Amino acid sequence: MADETEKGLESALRRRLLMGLAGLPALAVMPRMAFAATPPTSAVNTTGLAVTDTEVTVGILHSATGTMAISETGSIQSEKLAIEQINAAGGVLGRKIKVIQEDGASDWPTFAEKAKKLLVNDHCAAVMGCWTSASRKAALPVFEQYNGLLYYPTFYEGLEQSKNVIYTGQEATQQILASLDWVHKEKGAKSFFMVGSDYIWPRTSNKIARKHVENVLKGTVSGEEYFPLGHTQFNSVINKIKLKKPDVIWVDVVGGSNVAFYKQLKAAGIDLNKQVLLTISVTEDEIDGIGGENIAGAYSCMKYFQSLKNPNNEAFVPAFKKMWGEKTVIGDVTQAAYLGPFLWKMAVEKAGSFDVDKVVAASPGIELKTAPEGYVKIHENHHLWSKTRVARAKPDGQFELVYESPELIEPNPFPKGYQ
Amino acid sequence: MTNPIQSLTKSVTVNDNPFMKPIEWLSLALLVVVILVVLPATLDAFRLNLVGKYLTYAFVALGLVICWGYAGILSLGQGCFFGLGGYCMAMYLKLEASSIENTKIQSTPGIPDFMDWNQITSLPWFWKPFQSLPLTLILVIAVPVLFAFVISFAMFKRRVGGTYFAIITQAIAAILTILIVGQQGYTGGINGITDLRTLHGWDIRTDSAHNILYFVNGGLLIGCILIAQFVKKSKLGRILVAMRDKEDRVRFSGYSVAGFKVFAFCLAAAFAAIGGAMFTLQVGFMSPSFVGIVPSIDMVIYAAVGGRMSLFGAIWGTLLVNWAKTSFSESFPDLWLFGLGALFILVVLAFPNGLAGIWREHLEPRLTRRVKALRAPAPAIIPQSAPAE
Amino acid sequence: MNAALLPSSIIGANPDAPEYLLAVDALTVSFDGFKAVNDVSFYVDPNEIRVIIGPNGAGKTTVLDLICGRTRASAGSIKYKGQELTKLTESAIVQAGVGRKFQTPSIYDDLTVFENLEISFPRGRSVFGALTFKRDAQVRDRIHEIAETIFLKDQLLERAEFLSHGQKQWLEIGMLLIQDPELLMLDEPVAGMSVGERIKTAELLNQIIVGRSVLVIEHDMKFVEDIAHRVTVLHQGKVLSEGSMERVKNDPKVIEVYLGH
Amino acid sequence: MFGEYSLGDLSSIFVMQGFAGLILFSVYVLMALGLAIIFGQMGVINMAHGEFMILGAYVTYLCSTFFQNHLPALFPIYFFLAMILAFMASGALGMLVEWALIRHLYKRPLDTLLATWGLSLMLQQAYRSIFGAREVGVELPSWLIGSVQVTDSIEIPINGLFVMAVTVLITVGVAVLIFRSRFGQQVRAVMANRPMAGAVGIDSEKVDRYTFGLGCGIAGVAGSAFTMIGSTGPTSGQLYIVDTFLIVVFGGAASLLGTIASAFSISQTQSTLEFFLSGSMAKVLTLLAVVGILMLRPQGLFTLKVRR
Repeated sequence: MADETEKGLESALRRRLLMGLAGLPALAVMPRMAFAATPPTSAVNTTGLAVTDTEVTVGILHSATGTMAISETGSIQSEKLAIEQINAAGGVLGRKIKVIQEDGASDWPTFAEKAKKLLVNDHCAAVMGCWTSASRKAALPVFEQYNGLLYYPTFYEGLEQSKNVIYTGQEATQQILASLDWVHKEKGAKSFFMVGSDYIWPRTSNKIARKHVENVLKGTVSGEEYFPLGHTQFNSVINKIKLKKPDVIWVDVVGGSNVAFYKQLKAAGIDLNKQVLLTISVTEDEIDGIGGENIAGAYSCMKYFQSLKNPNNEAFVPAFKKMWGEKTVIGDVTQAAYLGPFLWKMAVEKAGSFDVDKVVAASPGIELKTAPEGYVKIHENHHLWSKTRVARAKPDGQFELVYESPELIEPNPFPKGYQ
Repeated sequence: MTNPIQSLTKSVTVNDNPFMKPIEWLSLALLVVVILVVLPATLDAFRLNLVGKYLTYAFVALGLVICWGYAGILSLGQGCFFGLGGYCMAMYLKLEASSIENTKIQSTPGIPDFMDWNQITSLPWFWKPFQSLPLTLILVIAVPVLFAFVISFAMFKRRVGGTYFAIITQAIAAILTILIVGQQGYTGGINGITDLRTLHGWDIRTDSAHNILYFVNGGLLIGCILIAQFVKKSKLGRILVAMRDKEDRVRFSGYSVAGFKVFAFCLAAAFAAIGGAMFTLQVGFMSPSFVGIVPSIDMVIYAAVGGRMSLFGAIWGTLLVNWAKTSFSESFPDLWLFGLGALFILVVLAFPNGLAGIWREHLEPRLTRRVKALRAPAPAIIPQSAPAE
Repeated sequence: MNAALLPSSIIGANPDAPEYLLAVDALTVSFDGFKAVNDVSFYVDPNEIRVIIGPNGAGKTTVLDLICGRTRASAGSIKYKGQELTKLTESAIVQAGVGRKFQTPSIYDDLTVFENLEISFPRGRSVFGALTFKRDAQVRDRIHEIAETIFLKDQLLERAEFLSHGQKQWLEIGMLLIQDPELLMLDEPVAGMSVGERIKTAELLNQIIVGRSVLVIEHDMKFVEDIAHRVTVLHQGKVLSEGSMERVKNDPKVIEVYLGH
Repeated sequence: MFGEYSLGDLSSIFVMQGFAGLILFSVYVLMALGLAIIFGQMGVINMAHGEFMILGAYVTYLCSTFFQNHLPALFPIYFFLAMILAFMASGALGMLVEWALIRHLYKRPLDTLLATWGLSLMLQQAYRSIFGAREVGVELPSWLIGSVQVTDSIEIPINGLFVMAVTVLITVGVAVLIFRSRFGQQVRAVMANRPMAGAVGIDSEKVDRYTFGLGCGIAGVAGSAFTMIGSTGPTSGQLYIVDTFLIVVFGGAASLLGTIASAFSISQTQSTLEFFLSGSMAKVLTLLAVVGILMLRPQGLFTLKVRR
C-alpha cells in the first residue's frame, strides 16, 4: 500500500494539470490528452464489469423516497452533475459513464438488495451511494462479497475501513477535534452540554468529543442527552441547559428533530449570539427547514460550506444551480458526494483499468485539486485528508466562515484513546 | 318447515371433515411447484434470494390469517415478533462472527464490534445463551412467543379487543424500536446487527448457501401452512371463527375465550419469529427498521391483499405486493407510495377478501361452470359445495 | 367445577346448600347508581321449572346475566349446588353445568348447524383439547340425536345464517341441550315465533326439561301456565311476588302492576 | 439529584419545567382533540390524522410565503388567517375523505384503519410531490418569537403561551359545540342511537360528514400551531400518530374530559422524566407506563359503567 501511495504522488505531478482540470467543464477541452487512444475493453476490464468500448456503467444508490429522501436528494444531484461533467470532458478511459440509479427507499435491506442488483445484475464498475450509517452497514457485506466499489459521501462515526469503500466525507475525529480545539481556544470554552439524536453517529461522536474535552482540553461535560429520532419536544432539556449554563452547547440532533430543537431553543430565549452553540449536524440543507432566523449565530463545523471562497467552489456552485435550480442549497455531504465520481475517474485512469482491485490499489494517494472544498487526497485507509472548518450561521441560511484548520487533517477512523 | 329440495340435496351424509379439500390440495400443490420448482428453475441467484426474502414476510402474513382473519385480532405489532425472531438468530450469528480471531483489533476481542465501540467489556448476560446453536433455535421461537403471551394474556383476560388491541400493539412496536435503537451497546442500535457470516461454520453469504436457505425457507413455510391448516381444520379453528362473530356466545358454550385468543396470537407470533430468523439468515443482518410500525402495517396489507381468510392467499399476496414494490420502485419511485396507498384502499373498499376472494367469487365459479359444461351430461342436481374458507 | 362432578346426594347433605340447586341471595347490581336488580332472592329446586315474569325493565334479563356471569353483581350471592358463581368466569359457570339461551337467537352464523352443535359438545374445551378434538362416532351420534330433537336433522350442513328465525331458536336450544346442563336458563324461547313453531317449541321444551331445572323468562302467559311449576314476578328490580301460577295471578300487587302498566 | 443546584435555581427550574409540561400538555391536547372526536364519537380509527395535521402546517407555510411576498404589512397577523385556512382545508379534505372512503366502512372499524393508512401514504407522497421532500421552514412574525422574562432566571417562551392559548380556545369551542349547540346535540344523538336519530329526522349521514370534517379541521389547526415548535415535512405527521392514539385510548375513548386528563398526565410524566433521565428512556418509560396501565385498565381513565 505504501508503495502505491508513493507512486501515486509521483505520477500525480505529471497528471495534475490534465486530469485535475477535467473536473471543470469550462476547461474540458482536451479530454483525451492523457491517453492517446481509447484502450481496448479487454485490457481495461478483466472481471466482467459492464464496460463496453464506449460506455461504462456506474450505479447511484440513494433514497429517492422515504424519510431519508430529504437528505439524500442533494447527493444524487451532485453525483449526477459530476458524472455529466466527466462525460462532457470525454469520460473515463474514453468511455462515457452510463448511470443506473436505484432507490434505497430509506429502508436498509433495500439498500443491500439494490446494491446486490447493481453489482450482480448490472455489473456496475463503481457505485456512488448510501447516506446513513445503517444503510452503509447493510450494503457493506454485499460490496465486500461481490468485490464492488462504493463511494460513500457522508460524514460519519468512523470505526470502519473497508477495502471496497472510499469514504469521501469526514470521519468523526476529523470533524470534531479541530473544532473543539478552536472553540476552546477562541471562546475559552470549558464546559460542554451535549444533545443528540439517539443513534450510533451522535453517540460515537459525542464519545470522542467527551474524551477530547476531558482528557485534552481538561474541561467538563455537564450533560449528555439523547432523544429518539423524530422527537419534537425539547423544552425539558432546554431548561436543563439553562440551569447548567454550559460554555458550549454541542449538538448532533438530526432530521425533523433539528427543526424543533432550534425553534424551541430560540423561543426559550437562548440567544445564539451570546450562547455558543456548536453543531456537527447542520448544513445548508438543514437550515432550509429550520429557518435561518432560528439558528442564526450558531457555529457549525463541517469540511465544506456553500459560501467558501475559492475558484473551485466558485465554479461548482453556479454549475450545480444551473443544473438543479437557483433555489437549491449545497451542504457538506452534497459536496462530498460530488467528489466520488472524480476520485473514481482518477483512480481508474491511474490504474489504467476498471478492475475493482486495481482501482482500489491505485486509490491511495489520489489527489483532487479541483474539489470545491479545496485540495483533498485519499489516505491509505480510504478516507480523505481534508480540512475542517467552522462557520457561523447567518439569517439568510448561509454560513460565514470563521475558522479553517491550517493543514489537511489526517483521517483516523480508529482513533486510539478515544474508544 | 323444511325445504324438500334442500333435504334432498343435503343428504345427511355428515361431512367427515377431511384435512384438506381437493381444491386446497390443488392450491398447495400449485404453491409447492411454484416455490420449490418453477421459481428456482427460472430465476437467477439474485432474484431467487429476493423471493426468499419476500417469503420470510409470508410467514408473518400466514400468522395474520390465523390471528386476524380467523380470530379477528388485528395486530399492528407483528414486526416485534419478526424482529425478535430475527434478532435472536442474528445474535447467534454475530457471536460466531465475533471470534477472538476476527475481532483482535478491538480493545476487548471476542465480543461484537458494536459493544466494543460502546465501551462494553464483557458479553452481557442475555447474549450468553446465544453462544449455543440448539439454545438459539429454541429461543428464536420461545422469546417472541413468550413476549406475545405476556402482551396478550393480560389484555385478553380483560377483554381488550378490536381497535384497542391494534393501537396497543402498535404502541408496543414503537416502544420496542425506541428501546433497540437507544440501547445500542447491547443491540447494535439503529444499524442493527450486521456483518453476519457463518452459521455453525457454514458460510451463509455464498450463492449456494442462499440457494439451500431458500429451499429450507420454502420447506418451513409449507410446514407452517400445514400447521395453520391443521389449526384451521381442528375444532379450535371453528371456535376462532365462532369467537370472531359472537365472542360472548363462545363463553356460554363453556370456552375460555381469552385462552383461545392468546393461542392464536402466540401462534402468529411464532410464525413471524420463524420468518424473522429466516430473514436474518438470508439477508445477512437484522435491524430495528423491521420492528417498527411501518413494517408491521405493511405485513398486514400483505395478508389483506392475499385475502385475510386464506392461508394460500396470504402467500400469494405477499409475493405480489413485494414483487410490485420492487419493480415499481425501480421504475417509478415516486408513484410507488401512491400505488401502495391506493392498493390499501382498494383492497379494503372493493375486495375485502383479497385475491382469494376474487378467485372464489369470480374465477372459481366460472371455472367450475366450464368444467361442468365439458363434463356433460351433468347430473340433474349438483350439490353446492360448502363455502370454502 | 368440582361440585358439579359430585353426586347430588353429597351436595344435598351439605348444610350450607340444602336442597336447592340454585340459591340467589340478596342479589344487587347497580349501573352508575341505578339499581337494575335490587336485593333479589329466590331459590330453585332440582328438577323445578321456574318462570320469571315481569314488565319491561323489571330486571329479568339482568338476573340471568348475573347468574351466568355476564354481569358482575355489586352485592349478594348466587350459589349453584353450593358453589359461589359470582366469582367464576362465564366459561367456568357453563362448565359447572349452567346453560343459557339468549333473547335474540345467538348462534354462529358462519358455521353449519353441525359445527354449531359440535362446538357446544362438552369435550375439548381447553385450547389443547380443541386442537386434538376428534369428530368420533360418539360426537356424531350425539349431534344427530340432538338435531333430531330440534327438528334440524335435514339442515345439518346448512350454514346457520340461512335458517329461519324459529330454526335459529331451536338450534340455540339444541346447542344448550348438547351441553347437558343441570340448570337451563331460557330467555324468551318463543318470542317472535309463528304459532306452529310455538307449538313445536313447547313440545320441545317439555321434552328437554326432563331431569333438569329450568329457569325461563317469558311474556306469553299461556305458555307460562303450560310449563311453570312456580313463578317469580320481578318489578323494578325487586321480587314482587312468588309462588304457583295460580297464586301469583291472584296477587293484588301483581294485578296492579300489570293492569297499571 | 438536587445537590448540584442552588435553591433559587431549583425554584425557577420548577416553574419553567411546569411550563414545559404545560406546553407539552397543550400540544398533546391539540393533537388528540380531533382524533378524540373522530374515534370517540364515531369509532373510526383515522391513521391519516397526522397527515391532516401536516396539511394545516403546509397551509400555514403557504400563507407565510404569500404574506411575506405580497402583503408584508399584514405579516405580523398572518398566523390567525393561516389557522382559519388550515381548519378549512383540513376540514374540507376530511369531509371529502368521509364521503369517498369512511362512510363505506362504518361497520368495519379495523378496515378503516387500513384504508386510512393507505390514505396517509398517498397524502405523504402528494406532499412530497408538491412541496418537495425537504422540510419547509415557516417564517414566524417577530412578536411570536422569543420569551417573556418573568424573573432573572425564569423565561417563558411566547410561542408556547400562544399554543396554550389556542388549545384553550379550541377546547372550549369544541366543548361548547358538542355540549351546547344543536349540531352537538345531533352528533350525540347519532352516536347514541343511529336508527333512532334517523327516525326523529336527523340526517345522520350529514352529521357523520361534519363530525369527521370537524375532527380533521382541528387537526389542521393543530398542525398550523405546530409550525411554531416543530418541523413541517411530508413525513412529519407520522411522528405524532402513536402518541396521539395512546392519549385518546388512555383517556377513555368516548370522553372529552378523559382525553384532556390523559394528555395532562402523560405530558407531565414525560416532561418530568425527561428532566431526570435521558430523553429516549423518558419516552420509553412513559409509553410503557401508559401501555401497562391500559393492560390493567383497558377502559382508560374515564368511562361510564354500562350494562353490556
